[in-house]
This record gives sequence, C-alpha cells and structure tokens, in this order.
Amino acid sequence: MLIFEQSRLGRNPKHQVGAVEGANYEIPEEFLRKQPAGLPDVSELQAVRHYTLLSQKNFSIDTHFYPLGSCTMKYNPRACNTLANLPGITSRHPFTPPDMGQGFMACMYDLQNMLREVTGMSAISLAPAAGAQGEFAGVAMIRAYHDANNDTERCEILVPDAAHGTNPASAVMCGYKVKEIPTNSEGDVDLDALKSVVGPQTAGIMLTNPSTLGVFERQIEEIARVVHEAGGLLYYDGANLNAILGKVRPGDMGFDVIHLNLHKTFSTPHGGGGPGAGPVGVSERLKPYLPIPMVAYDGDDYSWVTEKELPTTIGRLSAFMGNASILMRAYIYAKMLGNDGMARIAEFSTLNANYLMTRLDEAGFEMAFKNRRATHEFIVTLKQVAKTMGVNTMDFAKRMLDYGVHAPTTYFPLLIAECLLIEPTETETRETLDDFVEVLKKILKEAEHTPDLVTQAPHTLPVKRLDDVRAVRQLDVAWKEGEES
Amino acid sequence: MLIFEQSRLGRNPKHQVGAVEGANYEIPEEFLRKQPAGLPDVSELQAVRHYTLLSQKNFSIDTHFYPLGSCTMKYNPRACNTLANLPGITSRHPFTPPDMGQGFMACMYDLQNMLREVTGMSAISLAPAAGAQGEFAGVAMIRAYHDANNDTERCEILVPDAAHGTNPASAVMCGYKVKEIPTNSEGDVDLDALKSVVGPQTAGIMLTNPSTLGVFERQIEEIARVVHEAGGLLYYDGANLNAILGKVRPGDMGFDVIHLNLHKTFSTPHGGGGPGAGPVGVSERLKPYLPIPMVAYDGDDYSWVTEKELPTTIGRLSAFMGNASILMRAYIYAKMLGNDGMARIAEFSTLNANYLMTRLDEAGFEMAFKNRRATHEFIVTLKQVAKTMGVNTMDFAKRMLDYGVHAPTTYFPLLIAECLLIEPTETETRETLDDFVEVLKKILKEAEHTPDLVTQAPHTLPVKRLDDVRAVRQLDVAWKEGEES
Amino acid sequence: MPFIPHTTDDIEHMLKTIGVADINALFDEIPESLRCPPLDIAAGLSEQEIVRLMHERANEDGQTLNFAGAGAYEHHIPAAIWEVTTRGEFYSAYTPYQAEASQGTLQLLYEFQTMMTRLTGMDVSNASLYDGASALAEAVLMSVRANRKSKSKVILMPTSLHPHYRAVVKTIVTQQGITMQDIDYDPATGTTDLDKLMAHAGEDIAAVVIPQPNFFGGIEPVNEMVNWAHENKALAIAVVNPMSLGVLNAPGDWGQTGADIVCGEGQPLGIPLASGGAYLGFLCCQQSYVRQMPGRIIGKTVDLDGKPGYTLTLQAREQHIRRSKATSNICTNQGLMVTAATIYMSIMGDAGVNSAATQSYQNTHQLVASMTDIPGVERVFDSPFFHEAVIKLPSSAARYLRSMGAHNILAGISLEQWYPELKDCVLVCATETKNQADLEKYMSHMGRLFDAPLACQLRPSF
Amino acid sequence: MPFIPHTTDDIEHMLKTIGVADINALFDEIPESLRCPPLDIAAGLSEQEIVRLMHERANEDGQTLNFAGAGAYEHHIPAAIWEVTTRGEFYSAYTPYQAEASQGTLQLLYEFQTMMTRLTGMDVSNASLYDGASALAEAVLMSVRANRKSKSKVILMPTSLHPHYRAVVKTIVTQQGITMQDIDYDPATGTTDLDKLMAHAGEDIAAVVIPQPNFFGGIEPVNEMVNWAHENKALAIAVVNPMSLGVLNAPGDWGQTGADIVCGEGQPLGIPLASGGAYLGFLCCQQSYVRQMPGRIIGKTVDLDGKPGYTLTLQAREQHIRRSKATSNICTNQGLMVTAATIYMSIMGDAGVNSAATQSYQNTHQLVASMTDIPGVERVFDSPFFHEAVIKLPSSAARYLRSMGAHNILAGISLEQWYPELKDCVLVCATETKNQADLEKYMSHMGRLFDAPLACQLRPSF
Ligand SMILES: Cc1ncc(COP(=O)(O)O)c(C=O)c1O
Ligand SMILES: Cc1ncc(COP(=O)(O)O)c(C=O)c1O
Repeated sequence: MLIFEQSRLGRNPKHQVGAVEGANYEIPEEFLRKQPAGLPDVSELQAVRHYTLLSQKNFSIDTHFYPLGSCTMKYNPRACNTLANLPGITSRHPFTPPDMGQGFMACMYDLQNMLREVTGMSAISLAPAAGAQGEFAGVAMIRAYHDANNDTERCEILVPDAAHGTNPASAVMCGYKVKEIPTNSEGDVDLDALKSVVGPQTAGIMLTNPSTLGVFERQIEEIARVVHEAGGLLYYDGANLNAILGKVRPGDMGFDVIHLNLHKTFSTPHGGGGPGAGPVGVSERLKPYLPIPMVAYDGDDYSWVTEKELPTTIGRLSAFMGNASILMRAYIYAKMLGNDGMARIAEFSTLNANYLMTRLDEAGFEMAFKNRRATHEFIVTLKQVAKTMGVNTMDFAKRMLDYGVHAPTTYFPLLIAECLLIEPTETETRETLDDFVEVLKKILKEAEHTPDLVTQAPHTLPVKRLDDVRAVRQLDVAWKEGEES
Repeated sequence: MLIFEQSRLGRNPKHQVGAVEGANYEIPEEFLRKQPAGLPDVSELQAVRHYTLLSQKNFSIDTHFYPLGSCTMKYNPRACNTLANLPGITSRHPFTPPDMGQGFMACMYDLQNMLREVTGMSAISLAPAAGAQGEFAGVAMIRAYHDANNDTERCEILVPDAAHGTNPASAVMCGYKVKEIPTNSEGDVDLDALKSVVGPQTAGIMLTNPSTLGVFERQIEEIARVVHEAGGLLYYDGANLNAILGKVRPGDMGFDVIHLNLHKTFSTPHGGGGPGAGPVGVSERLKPYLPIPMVAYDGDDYSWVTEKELPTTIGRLSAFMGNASILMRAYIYAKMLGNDGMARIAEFSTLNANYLMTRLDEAGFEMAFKNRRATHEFIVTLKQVAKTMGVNTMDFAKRMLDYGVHAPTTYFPLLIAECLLIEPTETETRETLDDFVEVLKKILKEAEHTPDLVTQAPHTLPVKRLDDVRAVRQLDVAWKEGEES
Repeated sequence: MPFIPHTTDDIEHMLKTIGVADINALFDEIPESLRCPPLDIAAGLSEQEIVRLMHERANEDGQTLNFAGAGAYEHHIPAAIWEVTTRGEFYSAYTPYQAEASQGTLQLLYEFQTMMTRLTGMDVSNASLYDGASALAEAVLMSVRANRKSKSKVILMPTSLHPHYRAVVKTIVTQQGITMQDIDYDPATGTTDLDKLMAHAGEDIAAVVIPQPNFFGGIEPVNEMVNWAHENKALAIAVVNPMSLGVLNAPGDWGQTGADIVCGEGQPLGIPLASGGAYLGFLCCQQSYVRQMPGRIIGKTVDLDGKPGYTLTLQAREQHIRRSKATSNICTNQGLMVTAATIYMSIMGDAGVNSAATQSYQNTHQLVASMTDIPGVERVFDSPFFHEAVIKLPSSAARYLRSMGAHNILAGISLEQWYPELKDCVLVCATETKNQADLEKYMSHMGRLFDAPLACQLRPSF
Repeated sequence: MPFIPHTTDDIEHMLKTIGVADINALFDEIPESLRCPPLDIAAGLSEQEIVRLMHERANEDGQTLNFAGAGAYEHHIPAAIWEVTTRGEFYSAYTPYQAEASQGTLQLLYEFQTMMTRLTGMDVSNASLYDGASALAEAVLMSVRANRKSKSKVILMPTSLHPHYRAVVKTIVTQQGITMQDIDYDPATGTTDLDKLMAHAGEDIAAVVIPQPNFFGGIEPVNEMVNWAHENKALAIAVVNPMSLGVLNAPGDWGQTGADIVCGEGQPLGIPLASGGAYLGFLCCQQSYVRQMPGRIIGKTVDLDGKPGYTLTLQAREQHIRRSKATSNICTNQGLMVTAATIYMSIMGDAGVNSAATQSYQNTHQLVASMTDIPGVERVFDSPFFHEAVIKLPSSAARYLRSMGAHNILAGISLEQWYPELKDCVLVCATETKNQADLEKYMSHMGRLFDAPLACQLRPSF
C-alpha cells in the first residue's frame, strides 16, 4: 500500500512546527498556491510504520552479503554515521565564515591531504558529488589544459570497451567525441588498437585500473607513454582504487587526473542510490584548473579557495561543497584506518576475491580470465550454462536472492557475455564466501534439473519477477488518486 | 544461528578502544581471570548484521498493530529518543554536583510537578524503576505510615481477583498477607465481600481503576469510605491511568498512594521488556515516607532530596535515580502533550476501544461486560468458540500473528475464561481497527471450517508454534559450545 | 584489524586454496617499479579516539544562531526522519538494480516522485540529481535537447538567480556550446526586469530560467515570464524552493500553460545544513519531455502473479545502457536524501509544509520590519518577498557580520562578493526555527551596534 | 492533534457506530462528582519547541571531563550499539509474550544469558533486573529462599560495599524480616576485615555478600570469603563489575567451589551514564538455584517442525502466574539495556573488554601515582585496586571538587557523606576514555590548587 492510500484529509496534527493562525501574505494573489499539493495526510506513527516496513523489503549490507562488482558493498561503519550527525556538524551553515569555527574545514583539509597521499597526485578537490561528476570535472580539466595551451584540435577521448558507462557519457558532456578501444583476450587494453587511434586529435584516455574486468592493466606504463607522447592526458577512474590502496598509486602510474569514489573505497553509505562523493586529484600541471571550493591552510588558519584564489578553475560543480556530510564520513573512516588500515583494504579485498575465484573455478564455473590474478573482483561467465540449460545470468541472479544473497553485477562489463562481476570486499568472512560457493553450486544443479525453478525466480521475496518491459511500455511514474496499487 | 556460532578466535580487531601492550597488574595472580570468558569473537559487520536481522523477527509498534491489553502499546515518539540521546544528557554522571549544571534536575522537577497535577496527589517521587517497584514502594509507605502510628496489627492487603500479579506479589514483598476480593458480574468489586473482610487487620487495598476488566469501578467512593473507615489506606495501580488522564484523578477518588507506569501512559518504549518507570504519588499524610531521591527547587536552584532532608523516607530503591533516561523520555512526551494533549489520550483511547468493542459485538463476538462502557480496553471471551469449535484463545492469538497483528493479552485477567484483553490505544487509526475486525471475523470462520489452520498457527513466522513445555522440562538457558541451534 | 574479519587460520587456509605463499603474491601482476612505499599517513585511530576528535571539532564549530539562507535553510527536522532514514536497510543498500530485493527503496522513490509532481504541478519527476545547482544545469541541457523548435542553444538566465547556480550552470553546460544570456534585475524591485527580457523577443531561444523566489527572496513575475517564453517558443525552466511551494503557486500553474521543467534544491525538506551537502537536486517536467530526462526514474509495473511492484524504468536514457548517447552521465544520485525528504513530506503533509513556510515568511518579515526601524538601515528592493530579504546597512556588511558573529549570531550573508552594486548589503532569513527570543536577541545586538536603543525592540508580530 | 490520527469524519462515524453523541458521553460511568477541572499544565509544545528546550537543557549540563565512578562508569560505547538497539523492532516491542512474534528479542536475550554465565562463571543468568543495587536485594531474598540449611535470615554485608547498594537492600529486604549484619572494612586495606567476618563462625547465616572490586576500588579476599561462607553453610553472593571480569577472576572460580549467586550492575557494558539510569541489573547463579531465581528467563526449545526457537520459560516462578507466591514482584525489566549490553559484548569480545578494563586500570593507577606525588596527598588504603582508589587530600574534599568543577572537571566523589572517617577523601576513577591530555589536565589543575608546581607533571605511564 502506498502512503497516499493511507492519507485522510484533516489527519495531520501540524504538531511538528505548530499551526499558524490566519496567515496574511503581502504577496499578490496570483503568486499564491491555488490548492494544497496533495502530500500525504498521515499520522507520525503511520509514516514511521510505513517506512520501517518498507525498509525491511530491501537487501542491504547490514542484512545481506552483497557482492555487487564495481560497487564495493562493504561494511559502512556506524561510527561514521553517528559522528557525522553530531549537532555541531549538522547545524553548520555552508556560508559560515571561517572565523566562526574551523572544525569542519580542518576535517576537509586533512581529508584532501590523505587522499593526495593515497593517490600520489599533487592536489585534490573534494568538490565533485559522485564519481560521474568527478569524471566530468576531470575531463573538463583536460580540456582546460589543452585550451590553455591553445591545443584546440584535440576533440577525442579514448575509452576502453570495458569502461563504465559514465566514462563515455562524461566525455560527451565535456564536448568530446568518444573512441572505443578494444580489449585483448587477456583482459588488457589492445595496445596495437590504441596505437592506431592515438594522435594529435587525442585529448586523453580514460582508464580504470584495475579495470572493470577485474584484472590489473599490466601495460599501464606503456599506455601512458603512448598517450603522453601523442600529447594526450591520462584520466584515472578510481572506482576500483580499493584494490590497490597503499600498493600502487595512480599518480605513480602516470595518470594526470583522477577521481575517487569515496562511497566505494572509503565506505560511505550507498543509501539506496547515493549520495556519493567523487573527489578529483591532479598532477602538477592540472592544478590551476581544479574545481572549487577547496580548503587551504596557512599554518594558522583554514580558508576557502574560490575563483578569487584560483581564477583558472573549471568552476563550481554544486552550490556549496559537494556532498559535505559524505566527505565527513569518509574522513572519519580514513582516520580510523590510518596507513596500515588502507593497505589492508587492498590486501584483504584481493585475498577474498582470489579465494572465491579459486573456489568457484574448482566448483566448475567458467572464469572470464582464468589465467589472471583476480584483483578485488573477478568475472564468471555463464555462457555455457545459458546455452546448454537455457538459464541465463539474470535467472541465476534472481535465484540467488531466494538464498539470501544479493546478486553480483550482471551483464557488465558489456564485452563479456552472460557475465557476473563478483566483488566480495574485505569485510566479509571466509564462511560467507564458502556459503556463497554452496549457493552457486546449488543453483547450477537446479539449472540442470529444475530449470523452471531458476527461470521463474525469485520465489521468496516481497514480489516475484517484475515485468520491466511493461514498466516502460505502460509508463507509470507517479501515483494518481484512485489507481490501485 | 547464534552469535557464538559465528565466533572465531582471533577475529576481533580490538578496534574500539585499541589494544594494550603487555599489561602488568599489581594484583595478585589469585584474583586474576584464568581464561577468557568466551564472549563472541566476531567482526563489527557480523554483529551489526546478526542483530539487525534478529530485530526483523520481532513484532513491534513501529511495524505492527499491537493491541496488548493493559500494556498500552502506542506510538513511542521518535523525538523522545533522539532528544534523550543528546550528548549533554547521556554523558552526565549521576553524582554530578548540582552546581555543575541544572538542566537534568530542572527536567525532573518539572516532571514531578506535571505528574502531581495529573494524578491529584500531593507529592511525587520518580525513584521507582517500574510499576512493580512503584507498588513495592507504595505498600512500603503504607506500612511505614501504620508503623509511625504504632498501628502494627495491620497485616493484610486486600486485592481484587482481577488485579495484576504484581499487586499481590508486591504486598508479599512488603511482608503483608494478601486477601483476594471477588468481582461481581458487572465487573465491579463485590462490595459485600469487601465489607466482610475489611477490618482492623486491614493495612490497605490495592485497586486499578479502570480495572483490568476494562471497566471503571463505579463504587470507588464507597470503597474508599469503607476502607478508610476501617483505618486502611487505598493504593492505586496506575497501569490504566491513560484511560482517565485529565478526566478524573486518583487523588480525587480518595487514593492515598499511587504508582504510574510511564512506559504505558507516557509512552516510553517497552524495549522488548523494559525499562519502564514507576513514579509514586502520595497524599499529604504519606509525604514523609516517599522514596528518595527527589528534586527540590527553592526558586533559584534545584537540589536533591535525600535521607538528610527526608529522614523518614522508606529509602532508596536503586543505586541512583531509577530509570532516569526513561523519565527523560516521559518528560519530553508530557511537554509535547500539554494539558489538552493529556486529556486527548483518555478521550481517543476510549473512543477507539468503544468503537472496536461495538464492531466486534456486531460481528458476533462475546463481550465479557457487554452492558458496560469500555474504557481504554475491553474483554472478549471465546468461551463458546472454545467449547463448540475446539479452538481456544491461544490458538486465536497465534493465528492473528499470521495476519500481521500482534495478539491482545490472553488469559488475563484470570477470572474471565478464554479471554482476550484488547487495548487499541489512541494512536491507531480507524482503518486499522476496521482491518482488525476483519481479521477476527476471518479467524472465526476458519475456526469453524478449518480449525487445524488455527490450532496449528502461526504458519508464516520465523518459527511455528513453540513447545513451551519442553522449554521447562529440558531446561536450556545458556548455549554450550557444540550444541546445535 | 579494523573492519576485517580474517583470523590467522582463515588467511592461511585461503592462501593455500589459492596456491600462493602470502598476500603480497596476489599483487604480482603489478609491475614492481610501480609499487609504492608505505603511505605517509598517520596510524589509525581507535573508534574511541575518533569519537573524541570529532566531538572536539563539532564543539569548535559550535551552535550558531543562524539567520543565513542563500540556498541552504535551517528548518525543523522531525526526529523520526533520520531515525528511520539511517536504518541499515535504507542506509547500506545500493541503487536498486535488483528490483525484487529493493522494493523498499523503489516504492519509496515512486512515492517521492509522486510527491514532487504534486508539489510542483508537473507530470513526472526523476529520483534525484546531486543538488539544486547541478539540477538546473541538467535542466538546461535537457531543454536544449527537448526544444525541437530551437537550434540556438541560447538560454536566458536572470541575474536574480543564485550566483552559485549561475556559476555551476556555466561550468557544466558551456562545454557543449550552450550560451547563457544574462537578464538583469530591476534595481528597484530586485526581480527580473521584464523589459530586458522582452528585448529578446523574436530571437531563437532554447529556454528561459525563472527562479521563484529569487536569490534576494523576491517574488518574480513568473506568470508573465512563462507566457513570454512560450510565446517565443522557448521552454520555461522554473527553479523553486520546495518549501516555498507550501505557499507559492506551483510552477505547473504559472502563466497560461505552466512551466515545462521544474528543478531546485530539496534540502529544505528535512535535510540538515551540514556545511552544504549532501543535499538533493530534484527535477520534474511535463510528460512529453520524459525521455529527455536525466537520472533514475522509477516506474510501477506488475510481477509474474500480476501483483504491483516497482522498478527502474526508461533506463535506455541512462549511461549504463546508452553510454555516450545518454541524457546525462549521472549514476550515483542522492538516494538517502530522497529517503529523508520523502519521510519529511509524509510527516509534515500539506499543512506542515504550509505552516513551516508561513512561519518562515512571518519571522523574516517581522525581522526585516524591526531592522529597518533602525535609522540608516533599509530594504533595498520594494517587491514582495518570501523568507529572505536584502538589507542595506549604514556601513560595512563584513564588519557587521563579524561583530554579530562574535556573539555567535550568523546575521546574514554579505552580497558584495557577487553583486558589487550591493555594497554594505546583507541577505537575511529567519525560518520557523526562530522564536521571538531569537529575533529579540538579533535585534538587541544589532541595535547596540548601530547605537539605536529604541530599535532594540523587536517589532510586535503581526 | 499530536499523535492522534482521527479526522473529524472518523470521530463522527465512530461515535455513531457506538451510539453516543460525543466523546464525553463515553465517560458517563464516572461519577460526575469525581470529574476534574482542566489540568493546570502548560499547553503542549510543538516538536520544534521541545527540540530547542532540550538542547538548551543539555547544553547547560555540558560535557564534563569525568573522573567519577562509584558505581557508574564512563566507558567508550561503540556507535553501532545504539544505532541497532534503537531500531524500532527492538525499541518499540513489548515483553516477548508471543514467542513466535518475538524471536528477535528472545534469541538476543538467550545470547545475553549465555554471555553473562560465561563472564561470571555461573550456569544460569536471568534476563535482567532493574539495576545493580536492586539486583543485590533480589539476590539476598533469593539466598534466603535457597539456603535450606539456614533459618536465620541473617545476611553478612561488608561496609566496603557501595553504600547505596546497602541502602537499597535495606529498603527492600527488611520488610521481610531479613537482617543485615555489617562487616567492617580494615582501615589499613580498605577491604573486608577477615577477622571480623570470621568472628561470625558457627552462627546461622543465610548468605555472605562479597563485592569485587569493592566500593573503594579495592580487591577483596574473595577466595577466603567464599570458602568461609561455604564452611559456615552460608551462600556466597558476589557483587561484581562486569567490566572488571575482563581482568579479574570469575566468581564461579572463587575459592574452592565458587560463588553461588552473582549479581551486579551491567551499565559498564555499553550503557551511557545518563544521570544514573536506565541501567541493568544482572543476576546469575548455579544451576541448583534456578527455580529460586527472580525475573524473566529465556529457554531454548523447538517448534512444531522441530526447529529451534526461544521462549520465556520457568514462568511458574513469576508474578503473572504465581502471584503472591512468586519469587519476586518484578514484571517490566530492562530489556532495551540488555539489547545494548549484548551487542556491546559481541562487538568488544573478550579482547575488547579486557582492553577497556586494562586501560581503565592503567589510567587510574597512573593518575593515582601522579596525585600522590603532591605533598599531603596520599592513598588511604594499601590494598591492590582495580580502576578506582580513595585519595586523601590536605583539605576539604568538597572545596576541592568545587574548584575542579569550575574548570569543568568532575574530579571525583567526596566520601564523607557515607564514611565520616573518610573526611577530606575523594574516590577517583579514570577509565579507558581518558587520554594522556585528560590526565595532564587533571594534574595541572590539581597541582595549581595545592601549590605543587612539580606535581603538575603527570607521571609517565608504566
Ligand atoms: C567503474 C566505475 N566508474 C564510474 C562509476 C560512476 O561513479 P558514480 O556512481 O559515483 O557516479 C562507477 C560506479 O557506479 C563505476 O563502477
Ligand atoms: C495492571 C498492571 N499493574 C501493574 C503492572 C506492573 O507494572 P510494571 O510492568 O511496570 O512493573 C502492569 C504491567 O505490567 C499492569 O498491567
């Protein structure tokens, strides 16, 4: 039942802020609202009960194993939430002058420095609100750099075919054309193909390393050389930085500009879709173009870096400071980890992934890159299963839900047929991984013997398999009074 | 699975307070622990996931209609919890001297005054930790009063047969014998029976009004006269005060001493069993005996009332201030209600109960006191159903769980056979009550046509009907390593 | 090891299963030359230590009595909202890709979309963008795609719009060859100078941006602006404060046919100030433009048994399907903030939102009346205003704000940094969270600063 | 109407169904003469108003640097505990009478019982009593019922036990003819004078109460005391701080055969100070006494399918079944606090509890060493101590505490109110929450008060 169906006119007690008597506006009638909007009229208990019950219909990290590849669903420490909600932190207005308290700015400055160190870049801006906005900012900086050099013929961004969809989309938002680079059979970039397209029209290349194929791009130095020699810049999509934290740094690999997904590597909550935080880092030559605001420190005081201090900035990306409360959570998490803790993320996420890959391999599943080391994630392809048993990856994924496991990422990256991208993360136990192997083995048996059980899954969730096609064809994106639900 | 079964030695990261190196105690070996206790060794994520999933196995006010008679399961406003957890409130040590901050004491003083006003008593002590401890304190004050008057022959406390079990148990803890008074067919105390047992041995009588039968004791003035004339005192069990808040006050009915269940009338959370708070109130003549501590105010400062200020006190009931954080929640709730809000509790809890009683009566259910007004609760008896269909009240109750409704109180009060004590509370909507009627009608039909469905219920919960007898016969109250769960 | 559950036994067993000697061996595909030395970052803090540190930092920033607005508003936030929003099942879930395992989030988002369409008077809402400013940038991009009648990529943008919104739009859309044409405000009213707007009549314009209320708190002539836009084949993009919609007309009802696209900042709906984020951008539009909409959209459908359920829909617009041809690059959005805003709107209802909006209106009007009783202090613009106003002081605004700040009062925002012509001017806002004592405190400190003993008195409320 | 969902339509419809004219008619069985006038209580506050009020009150009490213990200890509380404990399903559930609909709470309570038996070395634990002091009172009552060899109802009670615990026991048990016999502490050691205990040899004694550590923080000769009790046919009741059991011996291992009953205050296990409550009393015992146990007990059983489940058991001991013959009158207990304590013990584990206990030990020892470097400041007792100690000052303790309080330091607790012989003495405690800077701050203020410039330096940690 929808909250609207529980609504009855005149129920709401206006208890929260009290009622106002006979409001009298000095605003001409024509600008005033004609009739109430039709927000729900429910009691506080009804709202609490409704949303509490709704929440129980979700899978989440706090309730389920959630090995969603590329998304890094690991434990979100509760301390980060509790502390980010301290009254002094939540009540601070974004335009509070620095001389009325430096606590927030000190945290942000520390965070900039920590991120600079773990990425090996020269400077960090925390402004972007998520990975995709970081990508936009990064590519915009590439453009600003070339423009500043009067190098205005560069109109192409190279993107491997394994890249996340945001990469090409961001490049286009910056006015670039996108050229796809194929991947070779080992999961590395096809170097010949790269060499054949790189040239004076190349503004840069966007790479994830480890790539979304769950392997480390071994020729990264060569790629950097090729692109740099052609006058292009290297963009690092940091969605997978957790795999190499404290082991190898994008700055040292030759990247000129990067973004980080703090909601992945630094474990801020995904919140059913966000918010995230996508700080960008740059090498020395791109520093003049960083997005604002940033925090500076002169040894005594923290202050804001705005267009006044950085006139060549690509500008602002949001009205204030990106997702400040998420940055705060990342800061708290980073402080708890410290140097060793960061390296351990890479170590144990990699250990878990390789262990799980080995176990699934032994269990007869087909690995997309059997001869490669897994990074923090790896790919299983169900091509053969789909062909021989008529049970595809989506069916497999849905059936996992019945076993209380959130499905891994399906059908991404696009170049691997019938794939599952599996990222267990470092916060899961060996027992959980072992259980997961058993679940996959069971489903494989079911696919063989009782395929309907799998193709009709899930059977135990609040709803059975949903009709996505109908959702598009009979578009219903807002409830109308009287409609049944 | 139990948390212990997820435990693996050496997993716990000691991250919360850090590790200590080479502890060296100046305490002789014989006093030191010989081996670790065997607390769970789990990661923070494991603990969070385990207890989050466990919580989902509960019915609660935030998720279900919970018409548990006498227990007053109504909405616990979230603001009370949020505000009672402000850092300045949770971090205050109980021995903080009054000159280091008066905020907490001001709240408690206000609360004492508000409770005094709603009960019509002369003074309030917030000390008792729950209703039962309030009863103990109240009866102890009765004893102290008689003792002070050298009236030491009084050895009996009268208790109606409808009383809650805590009443006789509390009287016994105070060294009294208990004499039961029968109830007449209309639900009132049998006055003749009362008169026949009251006498010089009577220390007092304990009454709930409205009684646990869901009716208002109409002869209360007469009862007060009879008991007072015999030299006894009247104790008021305030578990049902919510029914008459702002309408009639125990002090005005002639009671000498009362307790309040703040976790009922003032909506503090029940927390799966507690904590509660059971303040006591007294008439003028019992003031010298109130339990300590209390808060006094001299117009400038708040101070503590201890044995120094009140040497005739019955004493302390807990090491500090009873359930202070629960008192704080009640205070916040009371402040939000104000005078009108309090009266509305009585009005709407009574409206809901009478409406539900009428609807169930119309639906063919048998009311225990059909000719009486319901108060905030009322009793249905399933005597006939049990006899004709072989489906008893417990079966009925268990089947309700399948329909997502917590069962009303069953088999209490003891004197009504096969009873359901139903208390909808004022925070539930008319729609919820109507749905409840439909559920009961459905179960009645099932009892007739498919009785097994009812006697084997519940069918949809985490476990099926549990074997209570085995729980006693094969007592297992602590898990032992190796035992399966 | 913080947050890592592996015992020594586990590690040994797992390495053996994999067939490597130690964890380091798992990184053997990384060229040795690239491996970095130990990070120059301090050792980790225990939770107990970070608790102390954060309490200190939070106390340092303290609790200011806040009369600043300018795009971020301190409203009362019912306690229930965040107690429910931070439940693990909402807090720690991902984007609802597996619809059957995400019905909680999906139904909530569908309810949010419904509420936003009702509040704005539009047909369709998405499930959030980053913030109000970036939502406007997306609205501008969308209008260029959607307005098939225009080839120009020219957007008319009033200077009465939040300067940071204008800056963000510039950052984001100019990369695609879109040009913004400023429309100055009328120095008398502080609202868009209609003559300046109308001077563009007959030009090829993709869209007109219409803020309501505008950055100065003023009520814009939105009906005329929408009508003018449509007469000139431009789309009308409304930028609104959702709280104000408890009192002000829904953009769907502006002018003859209503705005085409509505966007804005959802922060006033139950989201704390928190130094500027995380907030939530919303974007609504008329049905015909839905396929140009950026961001996630949730649709209702049915399951195999015909039972209703909710799922991501129209994904073919999005980057994960359409890649370089997507309507936007947005992926992660502001889900948790949407959760809070949805619960906020449920608990407040129409009546609650109206009351908060009206009290904000009243408090600001009372404050402005009292302030302008002080000789030399005056309102700069004469148009009606909602819950913010521009006040000219007899002397430096920066000095004034510093002096008030010394008493822990954030007394407003200096406007000179964005509008040199508004020297010595502050933008003030008093929401429903301010009581009479707060307003009196403001006035008594202000009165003292300007030697205006009489003005110390707060004007009686009206 | 706050918290009441009825619309005017609802009310009308419901009254009509019932067949009365108005709500007031529903109270027609109450004699008119008894009806009260409107309550003399202020009008209700909106949530926004109560938020302001409570923030003001909370800020007034401020955040003190706390070196007080005496039965209530400031320990680090992992954030996860209360975020999970206050989930609606735990927070707003009742006592688990309907077991099938309460498996969450029931399994948790069973786990709590298991943890407590492991911590104390007992066989059985109940599911909580009100607090440590009332738990001791119940333990005393229980011992009188359980000790079939004794008729006397005499309890030996050391004066080194918390004075408020002694007061509470007196309030509760003397009504049933039980007498408490004080056993004085040895003025040199501050622990029970064994000679004074042994002077009671051969008497009919129901139980001996044995605190560990005692009120002064001192380590009692528990092994000898338990042995003596058992030799004299008395039961041994241990009163322990559960946090100390991370370091100190489990009562089940005291002496030859261990204590019979163990009780104490569970507050150190994740429960905030909060002015003294709500805390949690625990009570454990050896198997043979389980039927004399007061309070709820959860047992494991199976369901109709043979699947394990949890339920209230041995209810025949309790007031709702046994009424006047129950083992206690307790009904509502401290369920929510048990939830917190259980999650605390899970997150901390043995290692975490040991670390918190050890750091508390170390910090207090360091502080005491530094304090007693000041001339005229000395330890009163010479026995080993856990995380509290009695310090004698050169002058008035009250004045000292007031002076330190002026710097927002709660420097300890004056003992004279309970022990006139301990004039000018304070009881101090420094838990793991205190860092070196805190200890230095304490010492620098104390040093200044006693003109002891050198002593301002904190002794290096050992
Ligand atoms: C590889 C990769 N790149 C980029 C992104 C986009 O980041 P965001 O969702 O934070 O915008 C993601 C995640 O969604 C990703 O997995
Ligand atoms: C009528 C009645 N009296 C007394 C009590 C005992 O109160 P408490 O559970 O707070 O000890 C209760 C509730 O449990 C009750 O319903």
